[in-house]
Amino acid sequence: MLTLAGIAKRFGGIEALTGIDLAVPAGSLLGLIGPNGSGKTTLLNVVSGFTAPDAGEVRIGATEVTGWPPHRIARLGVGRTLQHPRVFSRLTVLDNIRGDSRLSAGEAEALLDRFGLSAQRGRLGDELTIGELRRLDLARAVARDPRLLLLDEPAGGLTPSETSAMADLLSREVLPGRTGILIEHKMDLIAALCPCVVVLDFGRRIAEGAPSEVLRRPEVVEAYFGTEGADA
Amino acid sequence: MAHDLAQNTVDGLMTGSAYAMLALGFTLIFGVMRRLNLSYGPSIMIGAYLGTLVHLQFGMGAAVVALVTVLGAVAAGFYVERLCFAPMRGQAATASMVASFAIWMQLEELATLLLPRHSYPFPALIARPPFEIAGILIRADRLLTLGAAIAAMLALWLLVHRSRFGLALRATARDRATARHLGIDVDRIGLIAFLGASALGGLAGMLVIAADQQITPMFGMWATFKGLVAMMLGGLGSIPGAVIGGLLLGVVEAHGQWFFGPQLRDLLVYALLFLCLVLRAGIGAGVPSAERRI
Amino acid sequence: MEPHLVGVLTNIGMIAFVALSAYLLLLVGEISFGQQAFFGIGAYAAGIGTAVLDLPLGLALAIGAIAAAIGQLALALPTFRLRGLYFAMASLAFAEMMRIVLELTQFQVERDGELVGPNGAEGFRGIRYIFERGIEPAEFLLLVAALLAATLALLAVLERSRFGRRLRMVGEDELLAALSGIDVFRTKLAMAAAAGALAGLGGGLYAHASTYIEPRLFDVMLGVHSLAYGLIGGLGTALGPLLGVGLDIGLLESTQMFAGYRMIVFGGLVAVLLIWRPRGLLDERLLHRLARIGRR
Amino acid sequence: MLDVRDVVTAYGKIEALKGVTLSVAEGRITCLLGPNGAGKTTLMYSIAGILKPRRGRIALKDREITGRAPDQVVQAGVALVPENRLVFPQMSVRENLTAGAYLRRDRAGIAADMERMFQRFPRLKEREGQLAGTLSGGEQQMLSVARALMSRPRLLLMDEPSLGLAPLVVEEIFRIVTELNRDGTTIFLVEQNAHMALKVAHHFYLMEQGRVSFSGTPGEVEEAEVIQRAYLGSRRAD
Repeated sequence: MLTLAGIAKRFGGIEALTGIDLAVPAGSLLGLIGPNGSGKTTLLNVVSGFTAPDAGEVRIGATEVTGWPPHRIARLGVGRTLQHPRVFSRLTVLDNIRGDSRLSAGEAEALLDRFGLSAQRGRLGDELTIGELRRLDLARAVARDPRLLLLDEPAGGLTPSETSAMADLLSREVLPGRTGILIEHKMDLIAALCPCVVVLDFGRRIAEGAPSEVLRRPEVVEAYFGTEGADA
Repeated sequence: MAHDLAQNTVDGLMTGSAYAMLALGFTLIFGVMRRLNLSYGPSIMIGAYLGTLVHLQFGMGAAVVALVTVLGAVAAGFYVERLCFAPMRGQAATASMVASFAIWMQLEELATLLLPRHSYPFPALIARPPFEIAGILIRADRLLTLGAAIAAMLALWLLVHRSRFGLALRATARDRATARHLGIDVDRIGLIAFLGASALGGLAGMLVIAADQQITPMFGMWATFKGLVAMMLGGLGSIPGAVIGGLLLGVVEAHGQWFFGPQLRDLLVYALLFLCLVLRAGIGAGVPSAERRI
Repeated sequence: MEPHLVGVLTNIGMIAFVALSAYLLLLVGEISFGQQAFFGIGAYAAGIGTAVLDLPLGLALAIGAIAAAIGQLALALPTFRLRGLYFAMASLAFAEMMRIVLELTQFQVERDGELVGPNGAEGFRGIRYIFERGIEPAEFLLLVAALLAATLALLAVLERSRFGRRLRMVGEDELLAALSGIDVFRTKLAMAAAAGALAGLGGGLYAHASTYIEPRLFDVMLGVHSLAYGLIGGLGTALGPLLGVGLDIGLLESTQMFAGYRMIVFGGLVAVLLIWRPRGLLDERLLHRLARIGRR
Repeated sequence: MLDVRDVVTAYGKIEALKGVTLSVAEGRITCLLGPNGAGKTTLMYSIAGILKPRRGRIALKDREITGRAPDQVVQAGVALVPENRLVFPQMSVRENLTAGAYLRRDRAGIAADMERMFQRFPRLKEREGQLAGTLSGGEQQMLSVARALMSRPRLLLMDEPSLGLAPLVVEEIFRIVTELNRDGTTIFLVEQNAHMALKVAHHFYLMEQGRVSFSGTPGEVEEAEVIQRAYLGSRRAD
């Protein structure tokens, strides 16, 4: 469904991504983890067209989309949420969901209902809490019924109970029938939702496998916690 | 023909030196605040009108008139900064720009309320006939403007690159947040830069008006446009760029006027400005404008 | 109706078009200091239509609107990838160029033993269509009002539509809009064409109401006013710019209130409003609140 | 040295700090751990005066600095080494250091401190006249630390100094942190690199969801479990 081959990106003197190969089969959710600054969000930006890679190829289905502008990629059926969720603060929550889609007001309200935002439908976008923002961001990403979802820390800043509600929401309303990439620091969420994770460190792929197994690997632990080699 | 070209070029450099000073003022404000002050010319004009008033009412001489002009421009600049820039730090840069345009209209009307006739005499700084060097006519007061522009550029460059204040100025221009981490009061730095720019503009305006020996309410728009075009030609936000942009504008205008007449000259200048904006490149130092700050 | 009042209302109606054109661009997040140019292009093109080419008024107004739309597209194509300050400055430079071009435009023909048509900086005399046809000022006001009402109705429908949401999305956050599959650049180009057409239509009406136009009328002061009307009146609805025009022309200019101080009041008003209500009196928040009350 | 009591800091409606209480002992290295979005940087900014707390109080040696402007906080003796280093790339190394001493007026003292920085960071001495933007990530981090020290702080706040640096460089940074502390600087450190941080810290706090959820001394408690909780999420769900 989504195939990345040899993706590389430099910002000034810093190699943000180096030779990333990745394949997400249709219908599965790939977890993307790694310490801060390891290149996870940059990778999503490459897929969604905000950042043109210096080298490599992005394919969605059979279509090569490398270097396409974001709106064309979105129209191909790609939905994206943002690490720091943004909303249209001058539109109501309902209109945020309807956006440029062809959803009728009724359909949009049904969608809000499924995401637990019915009560907020008439509010302006900037009157929401972080939990509501995350859900709105997610609802907007699925409003156009995308085939591929790119989720950037959907549980970031949420309390434990909000996080488990988010996990329910993801597995109930968002993920069925879709392919996706999930960036998340909360490993419970990754373990619950992703059969397979890829670990990035310094813009390189350092591990891949089932979450429970990968998280035990020494190179992954080291990437997260730093070297123990100093006195070892 | 060769003589005409030489004379035009010299005339252009003389006029261009005034443009360069105006562009330096714009650059100082834009460099630190990343904002355009469209009221720049009109606030200089307020200073010049106050100077003229002092001249007409009390018969003061050139020195006092010059001082009043500069101080008036600084006072008007203070008003503009407090109303259009200080309260809008959190908003988009365009909010300040539009507000400063609104204040432009205010200041222009204020000037005509102070002195309602279309034009008034302004005392000359140097009242002596032009002299000739190698067949080229040179006016002493224009030469003074050129000298002042060079001095202003050097002084500004030294201030920015060699003083403690200049360091804070550059830090603020580069990265306001980090400058604050280091304990720099960025709002105060901005205000001081703004007032400095107004003083520089007042000086430039005074030299231009004294050379013309008259002032009209059109001066505000003239000064804003010339300063802006010169800064943009120079590539937005660099000190040498502003000076080169100003001199270049003067020379292009002088030749344009000679060969095509005043209307096509202006058309040429606006077309040049438009092109610079579209290509987002100044002629100044050949560096893309977005990358360069003070 | 009293002739003075007819004149003021006609004026408000015509200027409303150029204010609406600046408003449409503000909706998609672009600040233009150059809408006067398209008002001017419309005025000249429509004036040439009736006075020189002897076309009917409707056709001439349409030509004016189309010419202005093309002009605005010519500005937008190379500049809409610039943001904020750069676009505003480019629009100003473009408008000044257009004004000088109008000053250089000579296109006179002899009609009834008299030269009519644009005569450079001397201006363009003899756009006498409505006088020759014996159209009363009140009737002309009716025409202006009808066209304005039709425009506002169209905009009202548009703003409630999917396309209306698309505009506000582009205006607030281009990145987020692109994430929703919106082609930001093309949306803005469409708005530019519409804005040019509206300004051109207003200009065409203006040329016929005043019979005489000159390049100097289309200077930057007109552009700033057009922009300010939306920012004063509010960007939440197309009625915002209309309110702005009404306040300025209806209140400040025609009643001679603050005579001699009008610009001081107007300029100060704009600056203070930009601090206090950055999106004008009738902003999105107020309209939203009104809509909530209305629903109850 | 530093006392933070019930501090609440919000962005609009969203409270990033929901009543944080902690203290930093003089002459010690105190470390703040926690997952992304826990509010660590917000706390740093609240102390440094960049953000104004909505409630609570922050005191430095019994002197209240809550809500003071950043320049007053620097004046009071607090310097921040910001996340991502944030050196001025278009200024030389020397100019960056001078900017760090902006609030000081003693020219001789500044010159002496500059020499001291060059002794401590010989790499910076070699690159004295070079533009900071041309330095490597590790060198920029050293410059950022040295720049903060130029204000002669009594308390040094460090926000993720190891972020994006190679392991060897991280070790060097932590060696410097220890040295600075040995020379008398109190340090309050935010870190992702828990192992490294816990190796140098005298005391640590764990922050989650805008609150301090754990406080302890490294080695004393089940470190592994705490870190696990902070970064990889608890396993109690299954």
